[in-house]
Amino acid sequence: MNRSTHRRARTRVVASSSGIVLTVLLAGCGGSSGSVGNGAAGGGTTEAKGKASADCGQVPTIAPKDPDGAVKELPAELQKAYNAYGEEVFASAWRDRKALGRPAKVGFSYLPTSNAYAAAVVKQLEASFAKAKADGLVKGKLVKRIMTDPATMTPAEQIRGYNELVDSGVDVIYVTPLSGDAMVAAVDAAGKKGIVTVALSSTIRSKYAVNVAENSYLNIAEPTALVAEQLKGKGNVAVVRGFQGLSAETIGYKAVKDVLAACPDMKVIGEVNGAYVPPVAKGELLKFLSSHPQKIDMVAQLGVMGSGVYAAFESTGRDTPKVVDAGASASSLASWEKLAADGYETAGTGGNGTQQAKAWFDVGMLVLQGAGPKVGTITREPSVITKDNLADYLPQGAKPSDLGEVKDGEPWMPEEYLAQFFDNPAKN
Amino acid sequence: MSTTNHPALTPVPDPGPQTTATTAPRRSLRSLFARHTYLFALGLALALLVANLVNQPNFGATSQLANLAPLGIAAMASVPSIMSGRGGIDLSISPLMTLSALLYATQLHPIGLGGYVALPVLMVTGALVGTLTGLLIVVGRLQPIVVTLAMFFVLTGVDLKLAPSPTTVSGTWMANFAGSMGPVPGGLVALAIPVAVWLLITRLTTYGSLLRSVGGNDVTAFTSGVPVGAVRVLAYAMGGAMAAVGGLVLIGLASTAEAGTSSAYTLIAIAAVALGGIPLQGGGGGIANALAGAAAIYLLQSLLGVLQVSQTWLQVIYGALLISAVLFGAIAARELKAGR
Amino acid sequence: MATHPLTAEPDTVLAVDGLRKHFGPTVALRNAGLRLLPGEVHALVGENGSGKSTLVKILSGVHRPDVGSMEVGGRPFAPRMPAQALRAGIDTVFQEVLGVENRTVLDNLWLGADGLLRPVSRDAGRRAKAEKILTALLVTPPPLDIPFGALQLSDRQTCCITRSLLRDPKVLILDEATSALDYDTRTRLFSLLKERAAQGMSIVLITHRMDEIREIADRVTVLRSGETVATLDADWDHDEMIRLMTGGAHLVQDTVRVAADAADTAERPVVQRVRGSRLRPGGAPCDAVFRQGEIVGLAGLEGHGQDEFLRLLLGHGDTEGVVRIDGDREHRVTDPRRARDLGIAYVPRDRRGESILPWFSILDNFAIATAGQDVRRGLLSGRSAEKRFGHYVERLNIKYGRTSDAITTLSGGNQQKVVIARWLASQPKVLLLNDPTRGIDVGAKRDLYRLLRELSRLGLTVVMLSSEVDEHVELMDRVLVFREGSLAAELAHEELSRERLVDAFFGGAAVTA
Amino acid sequence: MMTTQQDSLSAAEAAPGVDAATSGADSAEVRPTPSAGQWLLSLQRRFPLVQVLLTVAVFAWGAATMPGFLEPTSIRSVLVLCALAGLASIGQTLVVLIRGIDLSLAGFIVVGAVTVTRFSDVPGVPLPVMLAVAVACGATAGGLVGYMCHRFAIHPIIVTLAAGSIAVGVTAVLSGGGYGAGAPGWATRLSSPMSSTFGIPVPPVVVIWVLATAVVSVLLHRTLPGRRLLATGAGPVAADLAHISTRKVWVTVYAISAALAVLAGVVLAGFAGNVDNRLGNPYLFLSIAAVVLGGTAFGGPGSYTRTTVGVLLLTVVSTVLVGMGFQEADQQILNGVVILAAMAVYGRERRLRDQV
Repeated sequence: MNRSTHRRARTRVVASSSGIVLTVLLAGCGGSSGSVGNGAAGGGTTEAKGKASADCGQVPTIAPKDPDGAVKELPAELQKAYNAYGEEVFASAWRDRKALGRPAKVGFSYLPTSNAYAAAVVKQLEASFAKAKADGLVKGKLVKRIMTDPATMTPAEQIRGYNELVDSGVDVIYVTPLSGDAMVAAVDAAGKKGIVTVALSSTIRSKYAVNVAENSYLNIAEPTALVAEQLKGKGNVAVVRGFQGLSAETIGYKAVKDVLAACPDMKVIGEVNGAYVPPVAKGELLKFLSSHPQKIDMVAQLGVMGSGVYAAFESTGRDTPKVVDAGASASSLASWEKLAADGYETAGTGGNGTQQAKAWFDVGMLVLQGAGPKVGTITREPSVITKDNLADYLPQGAKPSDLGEVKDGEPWMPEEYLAQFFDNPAKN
Repeated sequence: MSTTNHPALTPVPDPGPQTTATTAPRRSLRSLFARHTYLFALGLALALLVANLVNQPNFGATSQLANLAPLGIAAMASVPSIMSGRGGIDLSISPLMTLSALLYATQLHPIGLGGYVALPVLMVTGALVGTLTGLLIVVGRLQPIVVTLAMFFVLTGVDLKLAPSPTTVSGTWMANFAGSMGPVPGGLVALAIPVAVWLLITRLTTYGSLLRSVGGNDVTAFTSGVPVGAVRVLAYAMGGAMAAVGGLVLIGLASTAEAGTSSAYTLIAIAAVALGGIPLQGGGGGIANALAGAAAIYLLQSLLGVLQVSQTWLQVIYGALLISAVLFGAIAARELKAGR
Repeated sequence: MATHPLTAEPDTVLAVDGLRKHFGPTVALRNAGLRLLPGEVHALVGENGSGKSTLVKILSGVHRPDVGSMEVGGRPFAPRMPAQALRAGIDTVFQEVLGVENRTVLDNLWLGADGLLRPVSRDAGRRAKAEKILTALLVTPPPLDIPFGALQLSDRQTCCITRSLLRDPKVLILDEATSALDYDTRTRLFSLLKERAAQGMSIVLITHRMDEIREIADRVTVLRSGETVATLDADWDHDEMIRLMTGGAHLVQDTVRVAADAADTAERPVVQRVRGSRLRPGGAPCDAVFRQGEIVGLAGLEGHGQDEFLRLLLGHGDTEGVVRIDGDREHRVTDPRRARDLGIAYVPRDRRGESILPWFSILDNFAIATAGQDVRRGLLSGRSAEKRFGHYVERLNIKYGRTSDAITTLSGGNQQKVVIARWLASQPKVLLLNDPTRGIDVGAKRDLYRLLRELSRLGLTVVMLSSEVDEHVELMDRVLVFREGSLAAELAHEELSRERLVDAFFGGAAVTA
Repeated sequence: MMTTQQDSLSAAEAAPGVDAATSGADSAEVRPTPSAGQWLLSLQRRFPLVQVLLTVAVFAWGAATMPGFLEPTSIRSVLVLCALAGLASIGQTLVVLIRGIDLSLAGFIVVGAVTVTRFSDVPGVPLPVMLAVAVACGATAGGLVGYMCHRFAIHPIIVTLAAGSIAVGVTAVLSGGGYGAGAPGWATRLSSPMSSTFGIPVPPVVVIWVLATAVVSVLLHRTLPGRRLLATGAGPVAADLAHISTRKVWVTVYAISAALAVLAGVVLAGFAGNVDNRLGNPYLFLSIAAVVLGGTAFGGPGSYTRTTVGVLLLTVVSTVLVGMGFQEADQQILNGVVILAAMAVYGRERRLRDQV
């Protein structure tokens, strides 16, 4: 596994953006929360399956929850992507759906965009829609619903907008859910009316939903494992948690725990709450550091807070530990690169909204054309950023203060990759 | 706001009160508005409703009612404390709603109290929390905003402890709130419960009159032998009980309970109450005001959604409309005062 | 005329002995006692500040005594809150008219009659009972369903009394509750009270009106600075009463009292004039002049227009005809700010609400209106303020600990002095005072009178609204009497007497201005 | 809401004195000097004794139990956090002192932050000018809010709520929804614990904060405008009768509050490095909590120094909690408890019986 990780890191230059990025960045908004994917009775869903059985620096192998055996049908290579997947993976209700045979009416339910990633997603979706319209795949205008008041942003609020879309008679609804679970009932209802729901980044556990999502577990586990390996399984670890109350956060936290469980010599000396907001992470870390003078070798942050972590250490003048840069941003990579000069190395995962939104839209179109999705959740192995491929993600002249996303790198779920998840993609 | 009205400078009650005093109040529109302060918000809400219906042919009353419920209930729950006067206000309503949702999802549902049984249980719990708040304010003689702010923090923390991550409780009885119960929309039922509580206590018992009197002039009430402290505590208790219902509606709508929603309704609920025309210095108004105000805000949000306002402009327009609504309300109110 | 020793009588309804009560630094009651017989109307008299109200508040359960015993019908009585006093059958109508303005008259009448969470009694009986009493008291009883706030003062007061009568208490306490009543209502009330007394209700009546006491009281208990000095039978003698109340001396000592003779004042230049201004829409226009260095009183039953008149001088309302005359120049007083610039200062009535800044220090309260004078190099100089304050401390004889203490540590009288000092500091030509001696102790009153006299001698014109007849009789050079919203009479000093004044209040043969 | 609060602090024992007097008590006798307890109370009324003691105690505990708690860097970074919170709650303090409340804080913080990140390099417009414009706009908006609240007797809670949302919206519109480049270096250096000010080994932001505290305190307590502000809070009617234009005060205070929030936004942007529209959120409740905890009552008495102490207490407590590995939930709960505890010591209202 160890070697394979390396190979993958070398051979595949894959950009991946953690699913949590979108949801949680929005979720933090207005102090309101969302939840990604599962969380049945207290989250931590992967606990059910076998315990982490791996050496230090390796990602444990945990069979996904596959009630319909849908994953089993997939080619072995694809199955790897479902390792330790947080939520159940259902078979899709749309497998036998006939082609729509006419231009589709499209609905789009999203959250107030408060960052570059979310903005990019919206922008790309509109672009894809325009293109599809030119190709005669869709008609009319993109019917949008967004929460008016970020302060009262609750799952209930989004469901209301979603239901309005359903009533407005669209054929497919693209949704970036605040809470995957909250949507289930609504999506089932819509599905029974024959309306397809395509969710990005967070998993709606309904067979009527086609989820295009990152694997929240691997997304944290793989870079963490790499860094642990770089440290030879020794050292002090600080964990920067995300917005607690989100199941993605719980899953990610579990991932860190599992990986470190295999490393007896790595000691978690403390945890702080970063709430997935870099400035918050920075502030909390400063508090933490002022009571923890000892050397810190690794900071495991649960996504998108890399820049905050770097900033905290830089501003206190302490030497920067290896930052697990899951959901890297231009800012965090720039900080990494600056340090790389004197042999600093770590690992992370990257990606941006544009490429995700593109794949996302395509999936929806495929389903409408009766391509027959084999499985209700389409995911992929997160791709890891190492010093070898750092350049592929780092935008030209990026500064640590930049807000931008990382560069594309290799396409995220390109058509041929997606094709493997459908019975008859040829139609497309 | 006491900062503006000015005993020494405002005109003395009125010149010939003898006349107004002896002749019954004129049944004019003006006096009608004066007596039913919620009419302004109601009118606003109706206008917005029409606008919505026009822009959204299939409005789906059932689901809309269900979606209105949480804000509506949060607003209603804020009413008793505000009416009780002396700066009464309850900032801890929103986290309390979430608390009841979480208690249901993490405690009651697992032990098989998933049905409507949970409703009374949680309402009592909510009432108890409210009572605690009330006691802190009355016995401790602390400013309500201070106490309830503290309670806000405490309850938010408790919520997080109860459910570190969202808890799913799909397909429970509470789901009916989102759908319909027999012929009746579930949302309507949800809204009806607090209303019922309010009406039962304030109409059938002397409490309603006492609450208004205490809010209007607690010194008078006190010297006339009204147990002012008890009245206040009970007000907060009522608020708590109502809030509990709101939490269950959230579950019904989202089939999850999450600590994250703790602060969602704190400010908007008070905004709704203010828009509904309830004087924040207490004594006046009623639950109808809160409902009307909440409906207005809800429909405003909904309309902006329907109109596909670009997200960048959304907040600007939303805020502007909110202000102008309150502004008109205030001016109308002052007009009426002048007219009386 | 015999003064009863306070010996317990067999059938006392209420027996109070040796009550003592202090608030912070001030002592309200030293040794107060009272014996109340069934079916008697018992007057409780004493100067303002003699502790009457405090005694009443203890009886009604608002305050609790530090020491002393109270018995009702022979059983010990120690109410912790009004509710308990009411349950024991002791019902009080307080000095300040207490009503919930946003509730209907009916609700106010039955306020507190039923406890928390009792089923609403929809019985028409209540209506009937309320109407019965109201019609007994008022020629035109107000409809029961209009808001209390819509009532005029007299009617509000009547409602408060009705509220208590409805409960049919053992003991009914009226704390200056008749002050706001119009003449007619008062007589009706008294006959009703007599009736009730005959049925065995005991009534404690607190009033400043000797005539009222004469008219109705069976016995009179006199309080002086927190002590019960005597209980008199109905055949009391006026001077004796005054002596007991004041411990000798008249309110205004002769040393202070310099009867500015009419001739003298007539020549003095006019400093402010009102011509043809109406106090209320539809009211009769009123004219008046105010000369330099005279003290003019504004009198009348409460709510009869004197307040509006005072505010008119300050530049509120129909200021068309209001001018401030400075030598040969006339300036219209258009609004309060203009009034201030023209040297008109105003001391409001409600001290807590309108005058003092509760948590401000004594010094800051003094300086607030004139702080501009204390600015040194952009900063407020405490020393400068101290210096200015110094001028007034001994003139007003202000008693305080440190100027940095909160104003609320002072007694009402001294607070009032500070407020007056605040306005004197603005070097006014005309000083308007709105019932400045209301509820301040005798000592402070005397100081105040002395000061006003002195100031008037120095040429300051003082216009003072007062609800105390004696004040007018003994302090004022002239008194303007108001009735039903217009200037009804003007009495010069020499023709001033309680009788003339009270007479004028009720529109008797008035000497028209 | 808070407009009905009467001198809640001075009330405890002083108020009855007044009422005794107004209700006609004779102040002939004066009781012997007040007890030690009363003396402490009066001291507490002048100076946030309890809070200071609490802060010191908690800090000492932290120093005792945690290694490195006393190291310069540690103290510096804690101070930086204090300074940020402190600067953010100046406006809130002033507003509370006139019986108002300002929920638009978060919004205006974003305005300032976006200005410095997004519009720092607009061709032809130097940043200072840009900032001046932003501050001016903020002040105007704030002034408008104050005017509306006073003129139409609307409760500030809803107006400021809306104003904040508008502020964020407008910035989003102007910046085209994007969030631009990060904060310029100088802004970042302001709040970096390691940077020093003119050789003094203290981060500039802390120096700024200290200066601000001094300036605000002087302005508030030693100048005419400050006195007028306090009077407006202490007794609106009395202030009006003393020829203080309470409306002018309201407009000014809200304008200042907004302007300061914008400036705070600039500093926060520097701290955050990069900005999104949630930057201000944490500081809204924080500012209210700090003011309340400091012991400033609605309508006064109070001072910015009290808020400063409140900020120190909150920050030190949470630092220690983080150090001891407390989770968010516990921190929230303890926040509430601390506020209650501090207020329960002295933040009492007048008894009803004293108001008859």
